Order: sequence, then structure tokens, then C-alpha cells
Amino acid sequence: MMETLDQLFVLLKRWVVGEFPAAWRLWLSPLIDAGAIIGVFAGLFAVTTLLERKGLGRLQNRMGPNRVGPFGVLQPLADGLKMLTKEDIVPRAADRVVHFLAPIAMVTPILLAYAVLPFGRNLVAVDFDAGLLFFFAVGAGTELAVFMAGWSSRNKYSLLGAMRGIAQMISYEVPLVLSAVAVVLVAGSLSLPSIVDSQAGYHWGWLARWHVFTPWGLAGFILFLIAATAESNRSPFDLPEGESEIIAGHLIEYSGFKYALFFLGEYLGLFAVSALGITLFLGGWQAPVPFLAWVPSYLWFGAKLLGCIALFIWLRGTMPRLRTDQLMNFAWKFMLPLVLVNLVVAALWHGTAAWGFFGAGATRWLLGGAVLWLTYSALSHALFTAPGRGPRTYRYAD
Amino acid sequence: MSDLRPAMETLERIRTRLEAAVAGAELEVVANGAVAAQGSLRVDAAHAVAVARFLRDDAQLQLDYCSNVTGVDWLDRVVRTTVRTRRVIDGLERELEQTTEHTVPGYLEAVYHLYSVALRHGPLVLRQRTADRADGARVASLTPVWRSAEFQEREVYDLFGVVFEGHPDLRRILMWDEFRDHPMRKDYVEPDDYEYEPTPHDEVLAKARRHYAGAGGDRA
Amino acid sequence: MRAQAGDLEMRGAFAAEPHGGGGRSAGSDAGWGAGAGHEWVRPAEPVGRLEGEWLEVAMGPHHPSTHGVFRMNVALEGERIRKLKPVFGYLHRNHEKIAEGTTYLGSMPYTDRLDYFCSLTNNWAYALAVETLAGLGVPERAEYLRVITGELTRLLNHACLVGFLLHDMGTMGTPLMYAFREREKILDLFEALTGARMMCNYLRFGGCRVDVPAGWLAGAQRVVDEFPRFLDEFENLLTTNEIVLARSQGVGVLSGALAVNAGITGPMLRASGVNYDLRKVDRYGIYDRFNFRVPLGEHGDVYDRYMVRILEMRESVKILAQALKDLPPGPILDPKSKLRGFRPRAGEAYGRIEAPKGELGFYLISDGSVRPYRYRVRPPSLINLTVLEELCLGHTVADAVIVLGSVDIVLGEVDR
Amino acid sequence: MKHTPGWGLLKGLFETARNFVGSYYQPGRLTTIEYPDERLPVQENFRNFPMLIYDGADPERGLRCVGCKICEKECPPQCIYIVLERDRSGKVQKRPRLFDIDVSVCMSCQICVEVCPFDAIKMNTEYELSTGDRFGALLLRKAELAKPNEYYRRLHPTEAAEVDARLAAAAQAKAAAQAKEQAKLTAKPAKPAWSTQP
Repeated sequence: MMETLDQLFVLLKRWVVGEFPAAWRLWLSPLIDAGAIIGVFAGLFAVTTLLERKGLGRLQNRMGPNRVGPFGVLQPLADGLKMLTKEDIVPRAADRVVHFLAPIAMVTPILLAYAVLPFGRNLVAVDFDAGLLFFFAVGAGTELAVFMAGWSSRNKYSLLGAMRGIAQMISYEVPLVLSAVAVVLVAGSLSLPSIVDSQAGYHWGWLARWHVFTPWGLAGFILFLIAATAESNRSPFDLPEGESEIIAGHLIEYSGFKYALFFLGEYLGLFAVSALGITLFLGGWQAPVPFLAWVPSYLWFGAKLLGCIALFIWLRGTMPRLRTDQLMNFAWKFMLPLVLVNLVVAALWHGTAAWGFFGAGATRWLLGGAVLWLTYSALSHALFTAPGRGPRTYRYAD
Repeated sequence: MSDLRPAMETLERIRTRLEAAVAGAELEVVANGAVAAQGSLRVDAAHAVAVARFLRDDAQLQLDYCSNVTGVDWLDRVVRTTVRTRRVIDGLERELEQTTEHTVPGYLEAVYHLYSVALRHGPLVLRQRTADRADGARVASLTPVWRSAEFQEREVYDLFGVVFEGHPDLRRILMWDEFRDHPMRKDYVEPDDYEYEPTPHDEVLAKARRHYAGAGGDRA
Repeated sequence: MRAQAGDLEMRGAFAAEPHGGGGRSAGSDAGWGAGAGHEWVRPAEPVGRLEGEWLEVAMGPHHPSTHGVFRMNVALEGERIRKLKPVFGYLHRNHEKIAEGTTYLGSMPYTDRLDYFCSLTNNWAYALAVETLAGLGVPERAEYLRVITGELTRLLNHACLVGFLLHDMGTMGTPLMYAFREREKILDLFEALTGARMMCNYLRFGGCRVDVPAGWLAGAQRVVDEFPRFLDEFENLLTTNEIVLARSQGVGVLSGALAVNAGITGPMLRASGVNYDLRKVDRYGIYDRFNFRVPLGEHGDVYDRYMVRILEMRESVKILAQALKDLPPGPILDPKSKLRGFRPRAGEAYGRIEAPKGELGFYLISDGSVRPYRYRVRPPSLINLTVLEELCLGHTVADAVIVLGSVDIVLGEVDR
Repeated sequence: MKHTPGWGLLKGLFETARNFVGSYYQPGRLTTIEYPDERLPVQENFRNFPMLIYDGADPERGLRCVGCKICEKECPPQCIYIVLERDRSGKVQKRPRLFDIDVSVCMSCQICVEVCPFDAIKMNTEYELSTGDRFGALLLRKAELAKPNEYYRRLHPTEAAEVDARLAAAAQAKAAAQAKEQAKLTAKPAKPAWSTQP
């Protein structure tokens, strides 16, 4: 029974496809996948905008939206209607073709990236051998969209935003990929379902064998999250938009449906990269404790995704924005060395597991953690503690 | 505490010292009739910068902080003086009242309020007067001495039309660049170029009617 | 010299360029004073490092971070600011001309609209100037009420300023909302006392308009008692936040010498290490009765300006506690003061107070009629902007926004 | 002071989480009022645009205003317009024919209330005045401005009690003086009160 529930969507699809003649099946199967992904994640986008507004409101001791429908649940609908009925304004000087294509170029690659993500047991559109590679390759396409939007708008602010966006996204691509490489190294596969499988099972019968519970996995996950925040232009790395500085950056000349597409693209990107983080470090759709393994796998995945989204909202409500040069310093002088050290630790962890060089059990854990902590301390010291920096004491005059 | 701080010297003493220090400076102590009785020191434009520099750098004064710079517009005034004279008219000595009128030409003033941050005393009020209210409305800029005068002198230039010679960046500050007049002058007449709106106030309606008739418009 | 070292780190390749006052040590008192020869020289135009044109951007008047309708014409090299010219006047309504056409009392409600965050201190400065001009006394109780309302105003202004500053740094308005939450409580007090939340129009020449209603003092005491908790929360959120530190330390460094010479006043001056607080210097009102200290910054950067304001709020809470405890009974208006037909003797006077944003002064010339012959506002916001270009040169657009935020301007006061 | 990098950010995250949770159960945290459904109590001292007070039941006859035009003169934004009533022979009467306040100009500064020697103009607390008609509806006429004394007592009980006491005392004194005067010189008419004002 539980097995059926777990495989509900897989069986459902198999049944629907089976109803059609064989010649159609080849086309129908991916169409159903695409439809389901677009439907589910567009719905999640709507829910997230509401969650974000409510959550930020509460973080800031406000109520958040509560006028449309009970507790404001219909707010996304109202927002969507507003977006769709707004006038579509294109600046006269804009490069119209590129201006039109930019939002499409934003959403398309992100949707493609969903193809390789396993949302549950056997619930993956394409079980691709080089799935991770595909994800990063396709996901990088959004950078082009940001630059297209910034350039074609013929606006100084949007140009600044595009410059910031490109610099930021390319810089953070490196730690993002490298932190994922550690997992590839350990799991020995680029296929995302097999990476999830590599995290199956439990230590001592209760601790899930997720990568996040290893020192390199924990550090990798945090680094991955930071890089993912930067990749998806979320606060504290929302410089390309930086509404207090360059107003809305590359989005400044977009309105109506095109703006909504950008918005959708950003959130879809956030979901995709969170889903990847879950897959790589948080055991994908696996249950955290064995006695809850009966809960359908996609529900676990959804819960983890919502947790990630909540974390992003929380960060957004708390953090100020970095500055361009600090952002770059952070990427190249902090993230990159740390992620490389992390890679080495992961390699040692994996390579020495058999012959116990790194110690065993807790010792092994502590040793790995210590290496990473020391690196972190040294790097952050270099980054944050220039003379005259840090908390200060103040004198008073009477 | 600050009760023990040395009070600033009297204006007369400052004037004496200034006259010794800055050769040729024309200085005048201007009295103040208000309860505050805060007198001020008038200085001629030619020596204003030297005087200001002395005031700032003198060890006893150290007026390093120029708090407030502003302009004052004094219009032409008609002064009537009545003189009683005795004159012999028709063999009789009579007392006659003779009234003479003469016009005191108007001028513009730039007023500086100086304080000392180092010695915590002040204010010393420094005034410069222009020769007249038209072409001669020129005084020396004290911005090179006190940077705080930069925007305020620009404001006086903008609103009063006093030209500050030696100001590094004398442009209009509050009014737009194309604006012609100086609105803070006492004889300023409002231009008749508002967008009048329906109002119960008759004067405004009358003004609007005049305005739109003059403009050839059809609104009123 | 620590500030300088930090500067080098911060601005990298651009540190060696001439930069008005930025490289000088801000903290030492020896740097300014008599004979220091601090003639102001306009900073030399830097030599372009990149082969290419500067991007000229008009930041404002419609920009989310200009705190109103204010424009900064900036020339950018990449994102580095090479030139910056502030442009104002969009909100200019010639307050001074209006005041010269109305009675002395009639200008009182207009002063509310200068710095619309701090109407009560604006009232106070104007009342003080007129009292100096006409020689009016203020009853004891009214003085206490002035101190109480004035310090509450300081609390709400500083809290909101810090909120705005952090909003400019990109915190999605979280500190701003916390500040507004506290501001609401203070505004409720103002509403109960003066009848309006922002346009209080509360002071009169020689006293105050109305006495406190029943229960008001207890309410004020409660707000004052709870305020330190809010400040603790604020500080937990921000003071040691690494991003805030990185964004604000070493940015917009203002030396004490330049600050004094450029007439910078208020928390901005004290953040540059100059001990000059009019509550201590002039001891206007009854400030000599209260026990409080003046926090001083050392580096003169944005972080110091932020911290000085936070610390000043803590001192204001102390003053408020003392004032609420000691408030004596008695009349609230000088019997000599009159509402209509108020004609001070011909002459002039200058009255100034330590408003939350700096020295707010009113210069009045009376010709013996019911209207002031000359009425001048010395706006701290405008004069504090004098050094904006120096503070921003060599920094990025993002820094310009927070430097402007740390100057604390309200355009109602800048443009008048 | 030793400062571990990253600790400040965590403290900040903790603080916002505390506010998030606190907003659900700590009443001081959520100051928002859901306006059209809930309203804040109007403070007694609250003021928003002036009104004219009348005694008794007839707003026309009971109006305290005698048209002395002091408020018109003292109003800083000049938003009060008064035209005095004239009788058939053209003689000026002691009451206003027109009393308009342009509330689109009025700034609720209360100076008219303070300078009024007859306690005839007081501050209203009505604040929901939004309207689609920009010019007509924001010009309040005498009929819209006139409010009974009971209304004023309800809005500002403390202040109204003082005013009522003062007026009663004045009326009493006046009656006594009048009786005395009457007894002395029955022929001489009493001087109008408003003309004694400077």
C-alpha cells in the first residue's frame, strides 16, 4: 500500500502512457513530465511568493498580505492578475528583439534543468548519466538572460546591474560546482539518482548516511548554499537587483508579463538549485530517520525544499547586502580556497575510509572538521580583520 | 566645567586687535537693539578674507566654525529729518520746522555667525555690506576660510543675488538654473505663472483670470 | 592612522588618489584648531585609470535611496565614483519668504514641516530664537516638557535613521520596521500630548501649548523603560553583523578638521571625534541639570556615525528617565508671552539647539512689527551635505547610497 | 574584544527569528491595526480641521462665532474666509454670513482655536474625509462646520469642561454687570463685546 503511494505518480504516468498507441508514447512521456514540472513548480512559485511575503512580514513584525481571501491566500492570484494586465512598456531606445527574448532566455534553461532532478523514488524525468553536468551547463544560461536584459534596456542602472550580475554569477559558479564535485568524488557518479542512492541507509540504525553529516559535507552544504544564494540573486547577494542602489538593475525596464517571467525564472532557479542541494547533501528524497521511511519519498523531498525556501526567506529578512568588491573578494579569496580545501578533505575522507588513516568514527569526524575550521578561521580572519575593522569601543565626553 | 571657559573678548577689543592685525580694514561695531543685544562686526569686502582668516587662526579667538551664513535685504529708505530753525520773517523771529527728506540707498548684507569649537565660545556676528542692490551687490566669499559657507553662500547668491567673489562654485542652489529673479529680496514680485485652480478665494480667481487672459489661454 | 590603513585596504588601487580629508586620521584632536592651515582645496580631478568614458548617472530625484527628492549627479568609472554633485531644490517652497509674510506665531506650524521627523525640536529651536529676541522666560515645567519631547524626538529620529541606513544597505527593511514599531509608540505619545503625530506645533514662545493629559507621564515612562530593550535587539541584529561591518567601516571617512571647517554638526561631527554637543556647549534650556555623556567616534566613517547614534539614544533614555522623575508642577507658559500682536523690539537674535540632525538655528531680525523682517533657518541637513562629494569620491555607487544615508538628511529641511 | 567571524550574522538570524515567533504572541511586537475593520481609539487631544461650535439646537442662531475675523487674520495658510451678515439696511451684523474653511489648505495647526476669544472655533477629530471631488468637497461651509456643543464635549471632555466653566463664569459675571448697569442706567445700551477686542 505504502509502496503504491510512494510510486503513485510513476504508476499514474505509466498507466496514462499505456493507454495510448505505441507510436505516441515516445512523445507523450516527456510531454507529461514537462507539463507536470511546469505545473507543480509554477504552483510552488505562487505559494512561495505568499510564504515569502507573509514570512518577511512576520520577521519584520508586520502582518503581511491578508486582504485577498482568507489570510491572504489568494494574494498570488491577485498579483498574477495584476502582472498580466499591466501595460507592457518597452523603452524607445531599447533593443526590442533582445529585450523581448531576455525573459524567455531566463525561464527556458531553468526549466530544462529540472529534467535531471529526482523528486522522489523513480520520480525523475531523465535519468541522465551526466545529470549534474547537464544541470550546471544549462543553469549557466540564465547569466546570458541577465546580460541580455541589462544591455537591451539601454538604461544606465540596468547596465550596471547586468555587469554586476554577470560578474557575480560567473564567480559563484566556481564554488558552486566545486562544492558539488566533492559529492561526485565520493558518490562516484554524475547521475543525480545514483547520488541519492549513495546516501541511502543509516549509521547505527538511526543517523542517515547523508553527506551533510560528514565534515566535508556540512562545509560543502553551507558553501553550496552560499553560492546558490549568489547564483539565484537572493539577499544578501542581490546586487544585480540592489533596489536601494541601482533600483532594480536589469529588471528596471521590464513590466507586466515580462517582469513576471523574470520573477518566475528567479524563483524557479531558486527551487532548482535548492533541489540540487537537497539531492547532493540532504539525501534527496530519503527519509531522515528509518521509522519515517514509510512516508512517500516526494513528500520528504517537498518538505526539504520548503525548509530550504524558509531558510532563504529568513536570510533575506536578516542580511544586508554586500558590495561588489566585497562580493568578489568573498568568492575568490574565501569561497574558492575553502571549497578546494573541502575537496581535499572529501578526497581524504573517501580515499582513506578503508585503511583508517583519518581515524575512525568520531575521531575521523573531528579531524576532518578541525582542518576545515582552521581553514575557515584563517581565511575569514584575512577577510574580516583588517586594522580598524571589527566591533569597536567608544569613548565618551562629559 | 564649561563655566570656567574664557568668555569671548568684547567686540570693541576684537576690533582694535583686528585693526592692528589687518592693515587698512574698515571695521564697525553694529549695535543690536533686541533684548539679546548681540552686537556684530561689519567688515569691508576688500579685507573680509584677511579678517576672517585672522578670526579663525587667532589663538584667543579660534573661531573655527562658521555656523550660519545668510543674507539680509535692506531696501532704500526715505529718512525724514525735521530741523527747527529760527528765522526772522517780516521782522519777527519765528520758529520754523523744516523737513528734509533724503534717501538712504539700500544694500544687501551677508551675515556670518562664527563660533569656536575649540574654545567653545561665540557667536561673533560678522557682516559684509554690498555697495548697492544692483550691480554693486558684491562681497567677498569666505568659503576658502570656512568650507561651511559653500552651500550657504550659494543660497544667498540664489535667493538674494549677492555675488560672492572668490567662491569656487557659485551657482544657483535651490532655484532652477534658468530662474531669473532673486525671490528673497524684499521687492520681489511673484511671477504670474502659476497653474491656478478653482478656489473660493476671489483674489486668486481674479489673478487667474488676468493670467489666462494674458496668456491667451481659455482655462479661466 | 588606523583609519588610513583601513582605507587602503578598502579602496585598493584607488587609495593613493587625493581624497578630501579621507586619508587623514580622524580621531586626533590635534589635527584641527588654530593655525592648522586647513584651507579647503577642491580635490584634484583624478587621472582616469581605465581608458574609456565615464558613465554619468543622475541618481535621483526619483531614486529609492535619496531620502526624498534629491539628486546626485555622479560620474562613474565602472562603479567607482569620480565626481559627485548634489542637486537640490525640488522641495523648495521658500519657507523663509512665507515666514517673513506671516506673524511670529504663524511660522510655528510651518517649522514642523522643515524636518518632518522632528517637529518638536524644530519648534524648540524657533521658540528659543524668538525667546532670545524678545527676552521671554520659560517656566520650569515647560522646560522639562521641552526636554522630554525633544529627547523623545531624538529617539525616534535616530531609530528611524538607523533603520533607513540599514535599508539602504539592503536589509529588506527589517531594522526599519523595528524602528518604526518603536516610533509608533513615541508618536502615540505625541498624539496624546499635542494632538498630532508628526506636525505637533506644540511649543509657544515662553512655554508650551498644553499640559500633559492624565496618564501621559506613565505612558512615557513605559516607553522609555522599554526602549533600551529595543536598542539591545537592534544591536544584536546589527552591531556585530559582519556584513554591516564590512559595508560601513572605512567608508565615507570624515576627518575632524574637515568636519569642523565644513560646519558639520550633530552626530556626524561627533562621529569624527569632535566633542561639540550644543546641549553641553550652550546648555540651553535646562540641559545642565541632567547627567549624560556625549559619545564620540574615532574613525569618522559610516559605522561610527551609526554607533554614535545608537549610543546617543542610550544617553537620551537616561535624560528622559531623569526628566520624567523630576518634572515639577507649575505653569507652562510665561505670563509675558502673548499670542496675538506679538511685537518684539527691533533687533536681531540667533537661537540654536542640538536637533537630532545637528545644529538647528534660527536667525531672526525684527523691525518692531508683528512680522519678522528676516527669518532664516540654519538647516543642519543642508550643511551636512557640504562634504558629500569628499565622502563619496573613490567609493562605489553602493557606498554613496549609505554615505548619504549616514549623513541623515530630510529634504524638507534641505530645501525648505 | 575577540570576535569570531560569522557569529554576528548568527546573532542577527537569531534576533529575527525571535521577532518572527514573538509577533504571534507578544502584543507589543505587532503594532499593526487592520484599519477599516479595527480602529485605534481617538486620543482626546487629537485634532484634525476646525469646526464651529453652537449652543442650543439651532446651528444658525446658536453659533458662537461673532465674525470678528481674528482667526481669518491669524490663520497661517489663510484658509478661512469670512463674510459678515448684513441686515436689510446694510448694517454689519455680529455673525458670519459665510464661514468657509478650505481644508485642502488647512494644516490643522490650531492657531485659530487659540486666538479665538469666544471659544467659537474648536478642533474636530474627524479624519475620514477622503473624497473624489477635489475642490468642492474639501471646502467646508458654515453648515458643515457647525457642530453642537455636546459634540465638542464628547470629543474633548476635559477641554470642553474647562471651556464650559469659563463661559458660565463669564456669562454670570456679565449678567451681574448687566444687572448692575441696568439698575444704574437703563437707557444706555451695552457695548458689543466683540468691538472691545483689540
